[in-house]
Parts: sequence; structure tokens; C-alpha cells
Amino acid sequence: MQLPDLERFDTLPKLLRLNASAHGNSVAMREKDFGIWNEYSWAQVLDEVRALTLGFVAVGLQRGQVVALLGRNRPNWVWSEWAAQCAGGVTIGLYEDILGEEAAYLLNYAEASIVVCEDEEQVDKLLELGERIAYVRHIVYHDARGMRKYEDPRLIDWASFKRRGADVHADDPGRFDREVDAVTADDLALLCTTSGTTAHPKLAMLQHGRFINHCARYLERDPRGPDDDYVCMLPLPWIMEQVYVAVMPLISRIRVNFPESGETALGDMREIGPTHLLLAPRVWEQMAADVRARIMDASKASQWVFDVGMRRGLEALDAGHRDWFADTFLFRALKDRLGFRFIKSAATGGAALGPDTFRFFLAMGVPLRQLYGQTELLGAYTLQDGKRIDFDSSGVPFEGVELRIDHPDANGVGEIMTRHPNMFSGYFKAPDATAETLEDGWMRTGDAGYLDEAGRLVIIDRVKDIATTATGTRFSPQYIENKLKFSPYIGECVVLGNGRNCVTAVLCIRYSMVAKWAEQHRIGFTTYANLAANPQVYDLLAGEVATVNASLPEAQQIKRFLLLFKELDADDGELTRTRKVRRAVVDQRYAQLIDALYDGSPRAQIETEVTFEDGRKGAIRADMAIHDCGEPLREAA
Amino acid sequence: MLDAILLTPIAEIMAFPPFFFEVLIGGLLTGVMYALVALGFVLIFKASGVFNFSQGAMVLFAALTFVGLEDMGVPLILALVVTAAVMVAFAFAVERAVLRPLVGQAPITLFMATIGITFFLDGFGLTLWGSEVRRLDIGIPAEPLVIGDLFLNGFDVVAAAVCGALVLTLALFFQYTATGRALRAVADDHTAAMSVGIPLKVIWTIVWSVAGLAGLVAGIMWGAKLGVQPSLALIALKALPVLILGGFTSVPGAILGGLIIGAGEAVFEVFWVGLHGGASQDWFAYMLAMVVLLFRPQGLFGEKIIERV
Amino acid sequence: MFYLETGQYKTSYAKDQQIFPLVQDRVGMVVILLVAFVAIPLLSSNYWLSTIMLPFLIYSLAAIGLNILTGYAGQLSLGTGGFMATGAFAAYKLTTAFPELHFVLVLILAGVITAFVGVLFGLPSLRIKGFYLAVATLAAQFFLVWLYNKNPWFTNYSASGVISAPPREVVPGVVVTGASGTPEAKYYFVLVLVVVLAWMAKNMARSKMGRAWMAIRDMDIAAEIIGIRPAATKLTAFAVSSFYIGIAGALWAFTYTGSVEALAFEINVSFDVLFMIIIGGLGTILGGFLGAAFIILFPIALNQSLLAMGLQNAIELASHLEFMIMGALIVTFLILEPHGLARLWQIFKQKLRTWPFPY
Amino acid sequence: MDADAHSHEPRAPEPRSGRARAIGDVLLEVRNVTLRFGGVRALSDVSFDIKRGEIRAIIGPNGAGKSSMLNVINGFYQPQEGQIVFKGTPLKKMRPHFAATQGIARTFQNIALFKGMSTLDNVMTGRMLKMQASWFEQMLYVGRAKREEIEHRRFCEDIIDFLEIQAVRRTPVGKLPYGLQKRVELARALAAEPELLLLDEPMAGMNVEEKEDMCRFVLDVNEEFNTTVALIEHDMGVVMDISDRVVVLDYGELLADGTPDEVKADPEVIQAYLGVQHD
Repeated sequence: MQLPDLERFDTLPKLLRLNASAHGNSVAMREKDFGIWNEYSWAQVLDEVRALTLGFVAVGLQRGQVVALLGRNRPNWVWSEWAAQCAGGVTIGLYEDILGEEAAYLLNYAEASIVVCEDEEQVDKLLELGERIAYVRHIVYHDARGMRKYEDPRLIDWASFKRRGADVHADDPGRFDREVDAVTADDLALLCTTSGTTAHPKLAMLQHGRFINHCARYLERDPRGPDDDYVCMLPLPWIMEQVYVAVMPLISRIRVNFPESGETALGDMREIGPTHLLLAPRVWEQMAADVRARIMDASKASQWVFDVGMRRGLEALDAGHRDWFADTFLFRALKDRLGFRFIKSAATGGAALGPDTFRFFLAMGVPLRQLYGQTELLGAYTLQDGKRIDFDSSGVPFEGVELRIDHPDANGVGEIMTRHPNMFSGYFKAPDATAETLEDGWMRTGDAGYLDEAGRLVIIDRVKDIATTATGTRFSPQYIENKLKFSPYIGECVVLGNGRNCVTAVLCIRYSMVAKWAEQHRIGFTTYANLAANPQVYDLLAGEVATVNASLPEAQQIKRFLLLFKELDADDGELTRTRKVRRAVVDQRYAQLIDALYDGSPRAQIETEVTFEDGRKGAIRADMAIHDCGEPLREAA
Repeated sequence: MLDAILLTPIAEIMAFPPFFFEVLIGGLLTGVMYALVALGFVLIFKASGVFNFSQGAMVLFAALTFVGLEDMGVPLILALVVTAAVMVAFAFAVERAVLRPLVGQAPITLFMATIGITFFLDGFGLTLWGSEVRRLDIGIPAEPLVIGDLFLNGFDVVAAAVCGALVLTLALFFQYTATGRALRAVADDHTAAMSVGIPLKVIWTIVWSVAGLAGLVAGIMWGAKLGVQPSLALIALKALPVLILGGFTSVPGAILGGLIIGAGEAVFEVFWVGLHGGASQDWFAYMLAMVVLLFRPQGLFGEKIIERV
Repeated sequence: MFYLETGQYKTSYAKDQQIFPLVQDRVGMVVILLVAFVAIPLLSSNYWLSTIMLPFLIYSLAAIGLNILTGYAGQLSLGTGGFMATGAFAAYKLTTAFPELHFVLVLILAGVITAFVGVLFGLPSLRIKGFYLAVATLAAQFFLVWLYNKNPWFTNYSASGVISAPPREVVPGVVVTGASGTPEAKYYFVLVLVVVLAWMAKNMARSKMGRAWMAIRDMDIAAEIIGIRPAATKLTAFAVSSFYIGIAGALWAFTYTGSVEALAFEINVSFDVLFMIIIGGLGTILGGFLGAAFIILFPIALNQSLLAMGLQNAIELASHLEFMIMGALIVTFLILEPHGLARLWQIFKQKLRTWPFPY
Repeated sequence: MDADAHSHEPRAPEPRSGRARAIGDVLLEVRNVTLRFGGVRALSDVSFDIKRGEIRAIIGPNGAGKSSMLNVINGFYQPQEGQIVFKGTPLKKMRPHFAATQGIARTFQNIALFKGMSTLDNVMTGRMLKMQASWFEQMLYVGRAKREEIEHRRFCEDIIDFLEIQAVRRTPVGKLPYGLQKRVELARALAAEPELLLLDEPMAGMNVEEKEDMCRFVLDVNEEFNTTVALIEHDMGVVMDISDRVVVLDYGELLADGTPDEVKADPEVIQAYLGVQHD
């Protein structure tokens, strides 16, 4: 794949114009809408973008001013983004489900003067903010449904916005080209929100030229071309989706496909059959779990083929070749059902992916690779090469990326520091924060990790989350929790031990899987609590814990655990809405249990308040056994 | 044309009224037998909502079994009892193998299932007993009966009397006994019937048994008259238009419908032969029913159907 | 073997609405047509062509016709035999009165005439439903067969009442009817007609007309509020259905039996065709073919197996057993798979599409 | 329904005053309609009107004659006395399919979908009256037949998108859950582009969330397509929230007619209807 001359076409608008003139008739994007896939050629995309660009010009967007984008993943989102950039503007993407407060903060912080919205729902969100978004002069909305009731002067509908652009074009046909030519490689292209888990996010400033160059580095590692397809399913404001959808297609002309709705996304993806894909680890996990669950309901014959195919496929994977039986009778069908028939490169990132899941997809023939990166560093900058099987590392850095470990401990673990010539140019309106993050041009990632013997990066945890036992052993609870959660029978878990003399764990069974297991083993149960208290279930989980312990150094191994009588629940505040464990809440609420884990008692009791399905609250008394991992396993009945 | 439709037949009738009455009465006597078969339909329809296409096949099957047993030398009474037992067993089998698995299905599905039963029963009877025409003699004298100017077929009179008696019994049973009332209750409302305390499957078995017995009597009578042969099933099928005429749920309607069709087809066949050229019994009943349906979809005696939205 | 559907996306409604949206189905259809047009004539004996393939194709056509009425529009009919007879006699009268009229045109006109007769006997459907209607259609069966049998005008006053079909050419030199037509010529002629008519039936089923039929079938009240005229819709179904059945009847007499006689269309023919659509599958075009194949092949298989069991001279027994087994099969199908073989194929195809998953 | 159903009855997304559409002249007038079944009077001398662009609710206790009223309006029942005046034309005898040609569409209390057909086919069936293709074109799938299939598909897809039932486009409606079936039925009615939409208890049997969705759809339909809506509904919260004017029937007689607030304040209504419901 020959990339365009990026020295000459050094801004996103120039690349877009190049594609439209050199490859005007080839398909740039598809969107499933109204039941069919509507295709847009590069020429059509340029027409749209031109009208929108001049629309921005017509309503008075100044160079360097910020345009905010708010809505569902759709081509017009990307068109507006490119158009704003063509007009010299800087874009910021807001997550579709953003709350009003958060939107107000970001809009004011970025001093956004124009917001492009999807529909009434988003417009409503903005108008409710009233005068609190004072910088916003115009709100352009795409879907006119339900909009007639509003009379806000800032509102402009899509059609008239484009018409104003078309009018400008009619008056001055050269205007668009002049606007595009005026954008330089050093101009800001977008502000990208950082994934702050606390407080407000910061806005990383990303420049045209750097963004393009970084993506070109990426493409060297993972090439893609005009016959490839990507399906856009992750939120567009996220840095990686910006890389994949807003920048890479301009360089490599990979086609981007937009599903009809969230509900239909997986089915739509299958219709397209993407060649490249990026999904969050939990989506991969979910997919693998779904496959297993569906196979459990299948006929005995299908199960046999699945079991044999899976076993042979995995063995072949370990031996470094493919198995004809598994490929012919299982994986060909499986890949088709999931939509991976044409997949050339699939990626996961943002968190660890269980080795079982990893092996599952690799065996199937899905070339799944781990990537690692930060918003400030324009997304991924390490990626596995896909040649060696490797479940731990995130691969080696791209060409030109420098990476070191700050203050490594005995095992070589320390904070990861990175720099590369294409990284962000600082946080928007926050030089202090920029200075804090950068150290001689190196960025502090806040992640703990080490480089293995092959120079590949292995991520352990956030630096601040690394815990130390009373005996001085440093360990990452999250790292161990992830390993535990790779077990299909463990839903949630909390690993404890900071300041204590050993590592212990509170486990929540994955009800659906354990219930199925229990049915198969003819174990009767009534409720979650009842199932979690079953001694045979304890034995099952003890086996899972032992497997994890075997992969850990002695000092980090789990010594005792209990199975919690309920699932951790966001309604009880134990999980965040994105299903991350709130450690502090767990520590406080289950203090009795934790004490019991450490005082050697064989059982733990607790009385606590829970929220029922219907929203009522009530007190519950529970009594749980504690399993000592030193104990020999009871013989299974 | 008008001549053949109106003038000639009327003229013939006027020319010799006793002949007309002979034909008419002969038709009415046949009609009683139609009524008997039709009653079997009504019974089943009222109690289970099933439109039983196999009633004709039941008639044939009963006749075949009966005559088969007789040919084997089984005494008449015993043959009667055994055949009756077979029909009851058949009712059990139908309830178990067809009705129960299809409970809750659309009426049209059940109707088609009874077409299946028809085929099965026809095939079963013929496989067991063969398809040659068999004479059946049950000892009814065939001398003509002379009443005044009228010559009547003695056999027909006796047969009609037997059938008529059975029809009357059934009608009374339906109207005045507790079981009969329960059966009617089922027709109106299945849940109500449950509360009466009779299980549905028992009711179904009863009505199919009774219909089978009615078929047996009709089969014997017809068999004795025409010989036992496969075409009996077709003759018995005429109970269908009888029902259309009488309305599906009306016992008196079935009786009247039977008489009308019996008399109508006989008179039409004999006096309008110039119009159609003969063998009009094949279709007369059906065409009459169709014409009636066009103008009175609920039949002559059925209740008006009010469609609720 | 398996259906692979990844990447089969549709970029226009025209592509999305084609009869076979999946490429595997399109390929399958081509294969079936190749088998029908090339392999079967090459590999079959004349006996096979004329005693199995011909009645199969003609019965399929009749079953498609009845399925339009019963499966799509929900109007039960037991008058198929009568309508087939109508088609046969209409074709006979036309082709003897106008010998120079092209035979395809004769068939079409015979279909049209049958359609008129069908509408006439469909009139009660405006007032009645379900088995009431079935009984009314019995009138068509008995009356029509009686009419053609009794009235010598229909048989051109032939003495015996049995008349052999006159030879007719479809292209100069190729006789496709009567005793002088070769089995190959007849087979190809009927095959082309059936393929074209089946395609047309599918087109109607997937257009406005088909949806109107199904709407009337599924919920006539709701259909009416949408603006569907129940009367017109039902009568259209009767007309189209009878058109197909009429052509089937004409083909039956002219190409298969070679003689035009009313008694060939007795009530058992009506039942046979009804069974075809029940066993084959109500409301599908495929069902007509599957059902016809079943009803044609089943007695042959039964005869063969009786012979194999050493029961010589078992022809009568076989025909009785056939009745019995057919009856039992109908009941079994209604209980186990009311949607027939076509549904079984659908389920099997679904398995192929989702395997190894159960759904 | 549980006792405190009213504590979380669905809230319409917008207050009534927030809606932007013009209420125009009288679209349909019910004039002194009396309907009898045998000896039973289902409706006695009922008169009211429905104005263009409004949402008109018909309420009343069970057996008040609400459904009969809808059935008279769209021609299922012919009243013995009185008439229906639609767009200024008095119609002595209305038949359902004639009502459909006049631009009256409706949904049913007990969903009346075509169970053997997919969601898409059900909605497409709603376009029936707009299709002109001859049977000949349909048979060959050429000309208007093919063109219309595509054009109307596009229209129906709009409605499918509007009612958010894309995911069940190809599903046979018999397999859909109740709430979705109600939506498909609404979609089918909308496909006819009606001027007057009659909804017979559109929210019956729905949970709170589904009711909220349905409320939103009804309001959107009214606003977007400027469709006049007449609806029967039991949930008083819904009625008061979304309707412009309310007709109250009781034992087949007109009890009150006015804005929700007026009706709520009417002592007779409180006595006859609300009193019963909120004891």
C-alpha cells in the first residue's frame, strides 16, 4: 500500500481533497440507514464537507475557534469534523451520553462557539443549560424531528446550514480551496478529552501534521488499504476511534462502515465483514462468553464438533500451525457467524484481555493483537506484531517512539515514560498540567510496567494502585483481579492485602456460568446466595484460584478467599456505572468480612443493607465460609 | 330452456300427483338417513368445535366392519355389539391421537386433520375388509308398501323408522338429559364446561362414540340398501350440505336440512331430468347449500353471526 | 456446505428485496435449474420423464395454485379437481374449435376461463369462512365434474365420453400434447411453463397483491381498516389460483394422460392437491414442489417396498395402505409440523446458517 | 395495576404548552350518533368534534361506549341514527376500507397485526392504498410494481426508524413482545399517512417505560406529521398529559367535553368516572 506524499499533503483537509480528486468514485464510507447500506464516495464526501465548511464560514467560524460535536456515530459526525477543520477550526468530540453539567464544563473550557448535534435529544440537553454555555453562538442539528417547538435563535437546521454553505460556494467557488490551503500542519486539528477517572478531563491539543505522521507510523506496523473495511462501533470522541475513523481513512482510504443503531451493531458488522477491527476487551470477552453459552444450548453433535475443534485448534495454535479439521468444520463457520470471515487485523486495548479469550480468537484465526497508548500520545504507540503468541505484553513501540521505565524496582517494574515527535503539544489552556505531565519532553503515563527481554512492554497497573503488603511485597490488586476474572466462573472480585500480611480475595461467582455448571453436575440451588454457599462451588472456585496462584510469585498468591453472598452492584454503590469496583466502598461495607479473612476464622458473618430489584432497600444477614488455599481440596462428590 | 325449468316439470307433477308424492316421500325417507349422519356432525361440532369431515368415512368403516364380521359368520347381534365397540375404541383413539395434540389449534387445522382421519379410516377399512361390494341382508322385507295410491319402498320405510327413532332419541338426549346439557355447555364455553365437572376429553370421547354409533346405524341401513362399498362415504358426505342448510349448531336444523335435501334432490332428479340429464344427486345438495350460503351465511336455522371488533 | 453470510451487505432496496438475497441461495437455484433442464433429461428414461416428472411438475403447478388461495389468502378449497377439469375441457373446446390457435395461448385462455369459473364459485367466500367455504367449494367439485361428464357438448359429442388430446405443436415440428408428443418435448414444455408460472407466483406473493392476501388470511378486520377490500382480494385470490389450477388441469389432460375425461378429476384429486400443500407447506411456493414430489413419490416408494417385501399382486393392498398412511401422515404433519416440509427445509437452512450455534 | 400506579405514571417529555403545531378547523364531527345492538343502546345521541391537528381523548368507565365510538368513526358499525361528518362531507354509511381511503387509520386494543408477516411486511401493508401497480406488473415484478416496492420501502423505513423498530425489521410479528407489537401496529397505521389516527388504548398493558415511549411517539406523530389523533386511554395521567381536549362518555352518553382541566373539574365526571377510579 502506497501512502500519499505526507510531506505535501500534511493536513487532514488536503488529504481529503486529494482522495476526492484522485479516487473520487471509490467508496469512502457506508452507513446502514433505513435498512440498507448507503455508500458515499470520496467525491460525495468532499461535496458534503465543502458545503459544511462553507456553512461554518458563513456563520462566522474564525480560524482556531472550537467546534464541538455531539451525537451518535454517523458519517455526518465525521463530515462535520472534517469540515470544521477545513474551515480552520478545532474540533472537540463529546460523548453521546454526556450529562448536561459535563457538557457545559467542556464547552466553556474549550470556548466552543458552534456545536453540531445529532437530534432533539442532544439539542434539548444543550438548551437546558441556558446561558451557562455562553460561548456557543450556533447549534447545528442534523435530525429535525421534534425540533419545531424550539425557537432558540442559535439553532440552525442541517439543510439550511448546508444551503448557506452552498450559497457561499456559488458566490465564490474558490473559497473552499483557499480555506483548505490556509490550514497548516502545525494548526490544531482537535482537542481530545483525556480519560480522567477523577475530576474533569483535560483536553490534549493535537496538530494536523503530527496526527498524520503518527498514524502513518501506525500504518507501517498494521497496514490497511482501500479494499479494507472498518466498522465504527466505539465512541467517536475517543482517541482511537479518531485515529481509525477520522485520520487513517484519509491516509490509507480504508472504508469506514457505520451500523444502523447500537442494538443492531453486531449484526450490521457481520453484514459488512470488516477486515480491521478494534474492540474493548470486555466486548471480546463477552463475545467469547456468548459463544460458549450458545454452544452449551446446542445439540450434542455440535458440542462435540466444538469441543474437538477447539481442542485441536488450540493445540495447533500452540504448535504454531493450523488444524485442518478445526478450520474446516468449526472455525470457518464460527468466524462467519461472528462476522470475522475477512478479518486481517483485530485489536484490543485499554485493559487486559484474558489469555483464554486471547487464545480462543487466535485459534479461530482472528489475528488479535494488544495495543497500548494514551490520548496525549495520539493513541496507540505499541502494538503486538502478531507473529508470536503473547498474552502478556502490548508489543514493541512504533518506529520513532521512545519508551523507558522510570525508577524500576528489582523486577524492572516502574512507571512507563514515553515520548515521540508526534505527540500532543500540551493541554489546552493548562500549561501547569502540561508541565506536570511532561518531563524533558517525556510523558509520565502513570502506568506501572516493565520491558521484557524482547523489548516488549508489559503493563501491570496504574502506579497509584500498586499495593504493598505488611511484609513489603509490592503487588497490583488489579493485575491479580484480571487474572482471576479470566476464569469463566468468576464475575467480580476484589483482591485485598495492602498493609496486611498476605493477599486474600473476595470473589463473586459469575452466576450464569456457575448455574449452568451446577445444572450439569446436578447440584440443586435456589438463589445466587444459595449457589455461592455450596461447598462444591467452593471447590470449583478453589481450583480456579489455584490456577491463578500458580502463575504468581509466592508472596503475591491468594491465601484465603470467600464467595460473597451477592453480586457487587452498581445500585449499592459497590461498582461504578462502568462496572469498575469501588474499592473504598467495598473496604468499608465489608469490613467484617475482610477482618474475618485475616483473623483466621473459618466463617464470616455480616449484616448489611442491599437494594432489591424493585428499588426497595432491606437488611440482609449472611454467613459465608472462608476457603483456605493451603487446604487440600475435598474430593468432589 | 324456461320450458325445461318450469313448464315440463310442473306439468308432469300435475299430471300424476301420486307419483310426485311417492318421489317426495322416498326423498324424505332418504333425508332421515342424511339427518342421522348430520346429527353426528352436529354433535361433534357442538361439543368440540371440530368440523368432522370423517363422518362419511365413519359410516363406511362401521358398515364395512359390520358386514365383514357378518360374513365371517358372526351372529348379527354380536356383530352389532362388536362393531359398536370398535367405533367406541375409534373414538378413544381419535381423542388421544388427534384431538388432544391439536387442542387449541385453529378450527381449520382440526378440519384438515379430520380429512386425514377420513383417509386413514377409508384405507384402514378397505385394507382390513377389501373393496369389493358386499351385500348386506339384515332381514328387512323389501316388498312395496301400498298406502292408497302410493307405492312406497318398504325397506326405505323401515330404515327411515329406525333412523328416525335414533334421531329422535339423540335430539331428546341432547335436550333433556344432564349429559346432553353438559355437552351443549361445552360448545358454548369450554371453561364453563370444566366447571360443570366433566373433563373435556371425556366429553370428546362421548361425542365421537355417539357419532360413531350413529354412523354405524346409518351405515347398516345404507349398506343394506345399496350394498357396502366405498361410495358409501361419498353419500354420507352429503351430510355436509345438510348442515350448511340447517346450521351447524342446530339439532332441529340438521333434521330439517336432511329432509329438505333428501326430498329436494329426489324431486329435482326425477322431474327436472330434462334440464340436467340425470345423476344430479351428485351435486344438488352442494349447489343448494352454496346458494343458501350466498344469501344466508348462517344457514336456514343458524343464529345470525355478529362480528365483534 | 454452510451458509457464509459475512460480507453480504445490501446497498439498495432492489438488492435487499430480490427473491434470493443470499448468494448461496442464488447459486442453489441455478444448480436446481441446471439439474432440471440438463441433468434430468440426460439421465432419465422416458418412463421416468413421462410417469414421474410430468405429473410431478403438473401437480406442483396445481399445488402452487391452491397454495395461493389456501396458503396465502387463507381460503380453504376442496374444488381443485373441478377447476382442473374446467381447465382441461376449456383447453379442449378451444383447441378443437380453433385448431390454429397456438397451444400456449390456448392454455392461457383455458386458465382465464377457469379463473372466471373460480370467481363464480368463490362468491360465497364473501360471506363465509373456513370450513363453510370448504363445503361450498365441494359444490364446484361435484357440479363441475358432473357437468363435463354429463354434457356431451364438452366432449364434442364423442360416443365414449373419453377423448384423446389432439396433437399440438409449441414450435413448428415439436408436438407437446397427446400420444404423438415425445416425453422430452412434453417435459421441457411443462418445465418451462412451471418455472415461469412459479416465478410469477412468487412475484405476486411478494408484491402488494400477496400482502393483501396474507393480510386477509391473518386478520381480515385489520386488513379492511388498512383499505384492503376483502371481497376484491378474496376473489382475486380465487381467480389467480384457478388460473394456475386450470392450466395444470389442461396440462394434465393434454400432456400427461393424453386424454380428456372428467372422471380423471374426481374429488380425490382435490384432496391430493390439498395434501400436497399441507405436507409441502402452506403459504410458500417451495411447498408446492415439495408436496407434489412427496405425493408422487410416496405411492411409488410404497409399491416398491411392498414388492421388495415379497407381496406380489399387492397393487390393491398398496392403494389401500397408501390411503391409510397418507391419512396418518396428514394428521402427523398437522400435529408436528403444521407448516410442512417447506418449514422443515427452513429449519434445516436456519441450522446451516447458524451452525454451530443453535440459534 | 398496583395501587400506587399513579405515583410513577409516565411523564410526557414535553408539557402540552411546549408543543408547536396549529390546531385548525373541524376535521371530523360526530353528529347525534345513536348505536344499538339489538335492544342495547351502546351510544345515545352523542355529538362532538375533532379538530385538525389536535390530540383528542375519549375516556370513560368500562362499557361507556368508547370502543363503539371508534368503531362508528371508522365504519365498523353503522349507527342507527346520526351521522359522521368527515372533512365537511356527511357520511351516512361508512365502511372500514372507505374510511381508510378517506385518511382514517387506527390501531386496536387487542393488537390486530398480521401475525404471519414480518414487521416490514406489516408496515408495507399499511401502504396498500398508495400502490398503483397493476396485477400484470406485479406478476412480472416490473414497472410500477418494482418501483413502488422500492419507493414505499423507503417510506416505511422512515417510520421504522421513527418508531425505533429497526432491530426487528425481519422478525415475524407474532414473535415480538407485546410492547413492540403495539409499536409495529402504530407503524402500520402511520404508513397510510392518515389525516386522522384512531388509537384504541395504545398504552394498555405496557410498563411505565413503554408507556413513556409510546407517549413520546404519539406526541411526535402529532407534531411531525401533523396527524390528528383521537385516542381511548385508561391511564388518566397519560390522557391529561398529552391530550388537548377530552370527551367523557358514560353509559353511551356524552358526559363532558372540554380541556383536560375543565374535564377534571367537572363534578359529574368526578362522580361518574374519576370517583370510581380513585376511591
